Formats: sequence, structure tokens, C-alpha cells
Amino acid sequence: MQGDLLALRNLFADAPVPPQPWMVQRLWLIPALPMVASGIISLLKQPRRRLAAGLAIGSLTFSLLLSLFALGNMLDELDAFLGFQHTFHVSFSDPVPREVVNFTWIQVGTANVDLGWVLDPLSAVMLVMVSFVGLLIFIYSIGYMEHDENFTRFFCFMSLFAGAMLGVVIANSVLLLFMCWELVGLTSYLLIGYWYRKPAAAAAAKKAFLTTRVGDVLFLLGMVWLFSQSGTLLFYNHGAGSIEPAALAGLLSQHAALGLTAAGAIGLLIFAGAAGKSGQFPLHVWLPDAMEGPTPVSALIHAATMVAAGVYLIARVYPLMAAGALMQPGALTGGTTTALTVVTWVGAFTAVFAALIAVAQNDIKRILAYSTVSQLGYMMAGLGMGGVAVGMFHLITHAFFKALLFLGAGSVIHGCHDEQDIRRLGGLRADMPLTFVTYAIGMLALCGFPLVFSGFWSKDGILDAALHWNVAKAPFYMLLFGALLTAFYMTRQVGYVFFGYWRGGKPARESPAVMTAPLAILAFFAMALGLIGTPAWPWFRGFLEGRTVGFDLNGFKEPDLAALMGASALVVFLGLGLGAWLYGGNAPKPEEPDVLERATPTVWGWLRDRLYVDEIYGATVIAFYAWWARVADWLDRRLWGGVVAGVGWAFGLWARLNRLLDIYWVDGGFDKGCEELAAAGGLLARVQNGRVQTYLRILALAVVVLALMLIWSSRS
Amino acid sequence: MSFAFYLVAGLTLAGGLAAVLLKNTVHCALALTVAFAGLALLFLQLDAQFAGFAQILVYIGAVAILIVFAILLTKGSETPKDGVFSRSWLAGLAVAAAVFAILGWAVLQSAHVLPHEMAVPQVTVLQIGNALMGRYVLPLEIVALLLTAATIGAVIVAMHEKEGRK
Amino acid sequence: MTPLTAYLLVAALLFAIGLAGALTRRNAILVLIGIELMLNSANLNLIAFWRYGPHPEALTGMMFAIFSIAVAAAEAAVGLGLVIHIHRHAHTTDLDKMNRMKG
Amino acid sequence: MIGKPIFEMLDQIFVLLQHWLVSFLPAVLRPAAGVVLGVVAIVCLYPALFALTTVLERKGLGRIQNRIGPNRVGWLGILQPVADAIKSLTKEDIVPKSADGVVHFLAPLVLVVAVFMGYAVLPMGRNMVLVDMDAGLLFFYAMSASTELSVFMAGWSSRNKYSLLGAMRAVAQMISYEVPLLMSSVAVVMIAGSLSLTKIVEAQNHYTWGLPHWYIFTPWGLAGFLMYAIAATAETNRSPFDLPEGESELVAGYHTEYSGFKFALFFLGEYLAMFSISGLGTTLFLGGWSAPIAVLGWVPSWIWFFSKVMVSIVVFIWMRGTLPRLRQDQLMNFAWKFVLPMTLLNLMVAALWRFLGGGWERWVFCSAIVALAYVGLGWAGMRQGHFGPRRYRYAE
Repeated sequence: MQGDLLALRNLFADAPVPPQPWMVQRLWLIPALPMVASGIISLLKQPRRRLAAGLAIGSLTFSLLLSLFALGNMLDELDAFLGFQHTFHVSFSDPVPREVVNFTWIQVGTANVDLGWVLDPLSAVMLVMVSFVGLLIFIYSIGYMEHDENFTRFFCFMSLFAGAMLGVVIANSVLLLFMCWELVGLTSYLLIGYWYRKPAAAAAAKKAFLTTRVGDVLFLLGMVWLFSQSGTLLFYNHGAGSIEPAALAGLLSQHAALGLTAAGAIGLLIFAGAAGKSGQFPLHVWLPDAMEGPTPVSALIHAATMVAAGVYLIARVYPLMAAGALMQPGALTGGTTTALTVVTWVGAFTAVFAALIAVAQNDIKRILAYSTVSQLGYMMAGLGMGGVAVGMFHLITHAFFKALLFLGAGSVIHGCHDEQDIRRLGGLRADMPLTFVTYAIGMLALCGFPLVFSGFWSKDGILDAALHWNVAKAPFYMLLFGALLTAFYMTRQVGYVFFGYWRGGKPARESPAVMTAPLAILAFFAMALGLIGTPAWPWFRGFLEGRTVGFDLNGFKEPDLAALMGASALVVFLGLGLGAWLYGGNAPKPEEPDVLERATPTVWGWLRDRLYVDEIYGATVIAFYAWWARVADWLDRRLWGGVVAGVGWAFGLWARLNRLLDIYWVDGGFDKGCEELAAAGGLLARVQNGRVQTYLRILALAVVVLALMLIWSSRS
Repeated sequence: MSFAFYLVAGLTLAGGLAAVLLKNTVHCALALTVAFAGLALLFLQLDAQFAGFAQILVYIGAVAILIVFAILLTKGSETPKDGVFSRSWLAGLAVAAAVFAILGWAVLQSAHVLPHEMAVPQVTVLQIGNALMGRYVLPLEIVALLLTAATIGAVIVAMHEKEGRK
Repeated sequence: MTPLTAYLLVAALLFAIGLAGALTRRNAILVLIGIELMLNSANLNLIAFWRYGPHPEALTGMMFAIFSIAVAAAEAAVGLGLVIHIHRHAHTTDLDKMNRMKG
Repeated sequence: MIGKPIFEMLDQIFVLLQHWLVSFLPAVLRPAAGVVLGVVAIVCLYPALFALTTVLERKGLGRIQNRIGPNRVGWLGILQPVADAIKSLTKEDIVPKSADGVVHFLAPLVLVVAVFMGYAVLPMGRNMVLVDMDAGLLFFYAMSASTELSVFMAGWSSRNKYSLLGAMRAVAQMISYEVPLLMSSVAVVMIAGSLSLTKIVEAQNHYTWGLPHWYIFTPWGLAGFLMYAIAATAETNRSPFDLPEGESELVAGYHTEYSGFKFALFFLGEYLAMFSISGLGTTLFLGGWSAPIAVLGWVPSWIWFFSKVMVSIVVFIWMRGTLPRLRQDQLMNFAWKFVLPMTLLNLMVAALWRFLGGGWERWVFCSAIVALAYVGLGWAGMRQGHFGPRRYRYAE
């Protein structure tokens, strides 16, 4: 059988290879366009607002069109690919069609530093999502940022971000990915600190940059390790890439410390990078603070795309993470490895942990930020337990409804004169009807309201995978609890903001159409996207895993599925009900304590203070550095300072002694000597008569003498 | 040695001598041009076409013109009253003679180990270009940097200092 | 006399002429002219050694000469700029009068 | 095609003629004799072309300026150059008393010789090049750089302030515009991958859908050609860059003190330089001797070369009749702040063109960059008053 297969492959290897699709050759245009736009915008002056926004939006529109084109291309190829497999009854080592374009960037000795891009279902889906959500947020920003004086700078950074993020998506080389990854981090830093005059924003930008750097250093280590072991930086290279079976076999045969294989260890290092970017538990602290940036930034970077880049990274290197446990080489599901188990536990823990904190926050954006951290935990857990499709589906749906929520929050903030404290808002249902309706849709999607909202299906996929996970059942219960919390805190937020009565100062007003139109579009997708991932028609999963799926109601008949859906719906209703009961009718006044705070002030205090993670860091890592700095300072001041002072004092004493000697004994003789020396110096100074030619002459003479010496010495 | 070599070498040396000896500075510069042209011809005789043309382009087209400009800008074309040679010209001449003596002696002493006729090297401009962009790319970049720095430096040094400014 | 010897002798003579010019002329520009001659004679040496050397295909001498031409151009530009500057300050290009750096 | 051999023979007629003439000589002398024949042909042909051009120019300028132009000697004044030649040969050769005799005498000779040298590498038709040099373009520029010195020699040796001023202006102008001239040609060299002019022509002698692959039909080539044309006009001291000889200010520039045959030599040298630089432009950007459409490929190649050169000459004349003279500061600003940056950018565009492969993107990108740069630089320059009218600063 194996021989037949090989013969068949060889047969087709001889056949004229169809040229790569047009789109694959031009895939680089997708990130390049926004980057070029950013470059041009950076040269514009402040008043050129329309041009700047037009350039950014125009370039991203083109990128979106190209991305859609690439997705269509991929769909065609998938059909052809499956048709081929079906006709000839073969299966390829790669379960999905994949087109790569690689080239050598630098050649160092025998090692090639290769860059390249890849188009496969994963990147195609992600490209469309990033450019589409990005485009909507760009349009929204025109309204949101209209009064900002640095409008052009904003669009310059946003455009750069969009380009870099699209670069991360298409990268087929871990180095290219890393470069775009760092660019994304840079733009995140720039945009968090966009209002750099606010000290909080500047501090948050620094915090975000430094915290993600911790993960990135580990990522870099993983990258270097991967390069040194597999000898290539490319992910896919027609069988010679670093995460293709041949290289993985090599990585698996090596053992690192603690019983890990090299593949597992590298996977964990890369996961550290992903955890930094995606705000997973120990490194999540920067994300809530990042809400100091403008709200479109929060929506685009810190909800929809950049933070999801970590999840995307894990999905991209999934074969590496899952190496050794795969049913089939190159498959994108199944198997549990140490690396994936770690991913799962971290994800599940983060999901619950962040949801808990979100319950007790009062800043509208901060609640959403913790919600994002929590949902990213879901995605990680989904990746760890259910494979690429499960995690990515939640990523895509989450991108839409969380962007919607952030933009809705932005609309609220915009309409309520920059008020972000939910206790000072209220009753906006009537004042901002459009915002309210879309926000409610986003909130229900996030809570996972059954059947019509996308969040339900994607979260259900994760819970389903958790239920069938064969390592432990705890993540399932954790995630279920997380769902309850999610429904609860979102209901609390909506109750505060949109129900009750207006507690702020100046009355609120509805935002302009340029802001509400993207909200409406996003709301539509927050509902409709669920349709492509229901158990009856798991098209999305099929697309990512290289299968075609038809509509089949029997999908619901899988064991436990109905019970699971029921349980999850129940949990959601419970959360919604609880929230509505506590906050629905009449939220407390700003000065009054929260309902829950009255019940359990201690726990509430912990949650409000974010479980003291920042304080723990302050007390440990930062305190250690501060202590170490103080020690160094003390050493400088006391120890070395003392030594230096002592030496100085000793020399001072010695100097006094000398001075006496000098005055009464040496001076006489010395003066005489000096005079003699001065006379001799005058004699010598005649040589230096200031005439260039004299110097040149001496130089030439010296050359002659040197040449003579050389010749003479070689003679003897 | 061919007649052409003696002719060109004679031209070059005569040009060089004239450049050093003539009274009128502009004549010196023009004689220098003759020496440059002779050297370019010598390069061509040595089958170094590219270097020869580069020599003409750079030295006759640029350096000679620069020198001429400098002469006119410094009113150097008038012959000074107190002679064109410096006070210590004799010492300078002696030193130069000594240098030539030692150089010539060294060349003649080692004449027997110097190689004789070699096959004409076939070097195309393409090879030179590839070498410049490949093996010698770092020196090339450094020279580019040097030329940029020299341009800026020369402009700044020769620029008029504006009155009334810092 | 082998060709290489002849070229080397011509180069040596040119060098000496240039040196003599640089050492004996009063005018700073003529000193520069002498220096240019010296540089050129060095170029001639490089090219001659390239032509008659063991590895002409390696292009080492040729490259050296080409770079030397480029450097000489820079040197001329800066040198003449300095001369013009000095002339503007001291109103002379006579090197015998330029001895303010006297020790 | 019946006439094919005939057309091929017509195409190669001068080459065949040369071979036939040389074949009478012993084999030893043949290469040298071939070169001598070529030199003689060039030395005879171009002065004749010069004579023709002077009439053309004077008649054309006359038409533009609403007058008749020379019409006395021969039919419609066609023999005017002959009369001029006789006049200049028989006129007294005046050398000013204080002039530097030797240099004064050498200057026109150096000019004409250096200009003639440039023709050695110009391919004037298929197989019609005197020396097919590997570094032909470099040789051409080396020779054209040598003409600057002769201009200086003429101006300085005349001991006349107008001459000297004209010479200094001319040299400064030629040096300034030589840089963009070279730079715009380097773009061609980058794409063609050779300094040999015959290879550059060969690289352009292809056709798609019957249309030629001339470099002028690419974004960088068009921009490069425009810059080349501007720099070439300045390099040959033609109007509107004819400040060095501005009659109203400097009498006649560096050849004020020349008369008779020496003046004629200068005149000849200038026109020869114009021909050679037009020929080089034709070779670099207009496909040299290749036909403008594939179906006209049967027309002898030298006809195409000379027609293209003559068209350039007509454009030169037309510009002289149309454009007023620039000011010195405008001239320098234009060279250093517009033409040079544009040519440098053009180099990058050419590199981009080279590495973007054969798709359509390179057309879009390169055109966009060139157009943007042109508009941007021009706009910025105009705004800062580099190219526009002079803003006077009066003493307070």
C-alpha cells in the first residue's frame, strides 16, 4: 500500500505542476498595503485628516478584498484537493491544501535565513477576520477620534498595526512572524500610550511593553532552539519545514529536562510568548491597564486581533505542540501532550480567574478587558483540548462580538462625555437606542445565549471538547463556572449602564452614524457567525481540518451533546437571571456600595483589587529589583564611597606631608631643573616650526630610513 | 618593451615634471591633466580598461576641474614675487631624490624575482561589478560613506560664514 | 628589463616627482597636486601588480586601485576645501607664511 | 519575402563596404585599416551633418521668430554653410596680445578631439560600431568629461573677464548636470546589466504585440529619459541652459576671443557634442537603431538611428526657439534640488522594477512612485521658491 502511494505521488510529481494561484504570489500585498499607507500617513501634516483616514481605510479595504479573494481561492483549492483524494483514494501527509512562497533573506555561511508566507485555511480565515474587523473599526474611529488633534498619527499607528498583524497571519517563517509580532507589540505600545500626556496612559504603555517582553524573550529562545534543532526557520516548506513531520520526528527524539521532548519544550517556550501577548494568567496584568488607550484601539488590538495573535500562534505551531500524540501526522486535532496540557490548564485557570475579577470592576472598559482575558483563556483551553478548529472558532466569533462590545462601550463613552465609570451611567436604553440594541446583542453573544448567538456555539464547542478530555474533568467544571460568571458580570454591566436611571451629569446623546453603522454590521455577524459552527453543520471545523461537511441534523445526536447544551444554557440563564435580579431594577447610586459588596465585603474587596496580582508583583519581582537597586546604591555610596573617601583622605594626608617637603626642599632644585628643561624644549620646538613641508620632509626621510632598515635586515 | 610604453611613460613623466616645475599654477594644473591622461593610457596598456576610464572620468573630469577652480578662487594664478619654490626647496629635493633612490634601488634589486610576461587577464566589467557587489561590498559601502562625508565636509569647510550669525 | 620592472620604475619616478613637488612648492594647491601625483603612482603600482601578479582573476589590485581613485577624489575635495578656507582667513596660499602652529 | 536579402544588404551596406575596401590590403594591415576607415567615415559624416543642422536651425528659428532665415546662398539658402565655412577659413586668426598662446591654441583642438572620441562607442546601426567596448558607456562619459577642461582652457587663456566668467559658468553647469546625466544612465545600466552600448541596444530590440521594449516606455525609463534630456540640454549649453554664452551678458562666453577657424572648431565641437549626446540618449532610452514597430524591421537600422538623432536635434532647436534663458541660481537649484533627487529616486525605482518580477504590480508601483515624486518634489520646490521667480532681499 505504501509503495503504491509512493508510486502515485511520483506519478503526479512528474506531471506538470499547476502554477501557484495568482493570489498566493501576491499574498504579501495584504500586509504591505496598510504598511505603505502608514508610511505615507506618517509624512502627512496634522490637518490632512481626510487624506490620512482615506489612505488607511482605502488600503485596508484593498487588503480585505484581497483576503476575501484568498479565502475564495482556498475554498476552491480545498474542493480540488478533496476531489483528488477522493478520486485516487490517497491521503496526503498534509490534511489541508497549503500554498507557501519562500525565499532566502540572508545567507550566513551555510545557514539560510528564510522568510516566506503561507496560505492555508487557517491563515485565510484569520486574514478575512482581521481585515474585516479592522476595517469596521477604522471607519468607527473616524467618528470616535473626530475631536482629537493627533488624528493623522492615530491612523498612522492603526494602519501600521493592521499591516503588522496581517503580517503575523501570513508568516510562514518563525522569524517573519516574530518580526511582525514585535511590530504589533510596538504599535500596541504606541497606541496604549497614544494620549501620552496622561501619566496613566504612559505607565500602561510601558507596562504592556515590558510584560509582553517577558513572554517574547522566552519565545525568542524557543525560536532559536527550533532553528538550531531543525535548521530551518520556515514552518512549511514542502516537507522540509520545521513543523512538518520530518523535523518533528527529529525534535521528538531529543529529550530536554523534566521528561519533556525538545518539541514539547520548544512548544512551551513559544506558548510563553503567546501567553504574554494573549494575557494568560501570570502575564495578564498589562491587558486591563491597556484600556488607557483610545477605545477603537482597545477594540481592535486588545480585544479582536493582537491578543488573539497568541492563540493564532499556538494554532499555527499546533503540530509542534501536539507532536508525538497525533493520530495522523500533520493533523490538527487530537492527542494530549505535556505542552497542550499546560496550555489547557493555564487557559482554564485564566478563564475563571479573570471572570471572577471582572465581576467586581466598575470601569466599563476594564470589565470588558477582564472579560477578554477570560475569553482568551477559553480559546487557549479550546486549543489545548479540542484542537485548532475549536480554539479558532471561538477566536473568530469572539473577535466580532468583543469588538462590538468595545465599540459599543466606546459609543457610550463618546456619548456620555468620556465617563467610564458604570456607576455614573445608567438608563441609556432610551438615550442611545442603537447602541443599546447592538450592545445587548454583543453581550448575549458573549454570554453564550442559546441558539441564535455565535458565542453559544463556539463556547459549546470548547465545553464539548472539555467534557471529552481524557486527562481531567476539572477544566470542564471550571469553564462552566466561568460561563456562569460571564453571564453574570455582563448582566451587571448592562444593568448598570443601560437600565435604571441616569446618574451622570450632562445628558447623553446618541453617537453619529459613522460609529453606529459598524456596530450594526458587527452585531449582525455576532449572531450570524454561529451558523457556520453548529454541530449540525460544522463547516468551519471542516474547512480548517480539510473536510467537506454537509448539513446534518444528526450532529445533535452525539452522546452528551444535548445534555451539554442544556447545561450550558441553564448556566447562562442562571447567570443572566442572577444579574437581572441583583442589578436589573435599580442599580445603586455611585456613592453606595455594590449589592454584592454589602453581602461579602471581604471577597468583594479582593476581587475589586484584582486579586492583588499587581500587588504581588509589586511585592515580589518589582520589590526585588527595587531592593537590588538599593543594595547597589548602598554599595556605591557606602562601601565604595567609603573606600574612595578613605583613600582620598590618606592621600590628602600624604599630600600635606609632601607639600611641606616640596616647599622647603624640592622646589629649589626643581625650579632650576625646569628652567633647564624649558631651554631644552625650546631647542626641540624649533623642529616643530609650523611648516607642513618640514613635517612632510621628515616623514619622507623616515620612510627612507625605514626602507633602508628593512632591506638591510632582510639582507643579513 | 614596446615603443608605445616609452611614449606614454615619457608623456606621463613629462606631465608630472611640468606640473611640479612650471611657474604658472594653471599651467601646472593643465600639465597635471596630461600626467593623469598618460596614467590612464598606462592603465589601458595594462589591460585595466575599467580603471583607465574611471581614472579619466574621476581625475580629468572632476579632480582637475576642482583644482582649477581652487586656483582661480584663491587668486593662485598670479606668480608670486618671491619665487614659486619654498625657502627649503633644496632639502626637499634631496629628500625626494633619496626616496627615489631607495625605491628604484629596491625595484632593481628585486627585478630578478619579479614575474615576466603573463597572459592577458580577461576581466569584464560584469566581473568587476559582481566583485564590487559581492566580495568587496563592505569596502564599497565604506567608500560611499566616505564620499558622502567628504562632500558634506568640503561644503561646510568652504562655505561662506554668514555675518551676524552665531 | 621585464615590463613589471619598467612600470614599477615609472611609478617610483612619478612618486619622487610628486614628492619633490609637495616638498618644494610654496603654493598649497601645488602641494596637493604633488600628493595627487604620489597617489596616482601608487595606483599604477597596484594595477601593474594586478596585471603581472599570480591571481589577476581575483581582481584584488584592480579593486584596490578603484577604491583608491574614489578615496583620492574625496581627499582632493576636502583638501581643496581646506585651502580655500585658509585662503579666506589668511589671504594667502603660501605655505611658508602658514606657520601659526609653530611650537 | 522576396526583398529580404536586399534589405539585409541595405542594412549592412556600410559594413560590407568597409569589408570590401579593406580586402584590398594585406591581412596584417586589415584591422587597423578598418578602424581608420571607420574614423574617416565618422570624421566626414558628422561635420556634414553639422553643416546641414546649422541651416536647419537657422531656418527653423527664423520660422519660429516669424522671419525667413538665410535665403541668399544657393536654393533657399541651402548652401549657406559652405559660405560660412569659406568665410571662417579665410578670416584672420586673431589672438589677443595678453592671451596665453599655447593654451589658447590647444583649447579648441582638445574639445573637438574629445568630442570625436565619444563617437567610437556609439552603435549607429546593426554591427555599425567602431569599437565594441565592454565599458563603452564609461568611455563615453570619460570623454565627455574631458571636454569641460577644454572649455576652461579657452576661457582662462583668453584673459578676458567675459570669457573667464563664461567658462566658469559653463564648467560649473557641466559638472552639476553631469551627475544627473550619469545617474539617469545608471538606471539603464542596472536594467540592461551591461555598460556596453551594443548590448544595451540589443536588450531593447524586442517586441511585444509589435511594440518595442524601449526603455522610454517604462515608468523609470520615461522619468530617466526626461531627466537625461534636461541634463543633456544643460551639458551641451543649449537654450534654455545657455547661460555660459548668454550674448546679452557675456558677449559669447568662453569663445569671445576666438575668431576664424578656431571659432569654427568650437562651433563644430558644440554641435558634435549635441549629436553625440543625442545619439547616446537614443541608444540608452529610444532603442538605438531598432525600429519603432516590429513590422518596420526591414528598414535599414542606420536610418532609424539617424532619424531618431535628427528628431532629437529638431527638439533641441524647437526648445531654443521657445524657451527663455534660466538664471544662474535657477539653474543650480534645478540641478541639485530637482533633477538629482529625481534621478536618485529613479535608480531605486529601477531597482524595484528589476526585483518585482514580470507582473503588473511593477507598472503600478513604479509609475506611482515616479509620479508621486515628480509632483511632490516639484510642488515642494515651487513652494520654497527654488524654481520660481527670485525673491529679493533688500538691506534693512
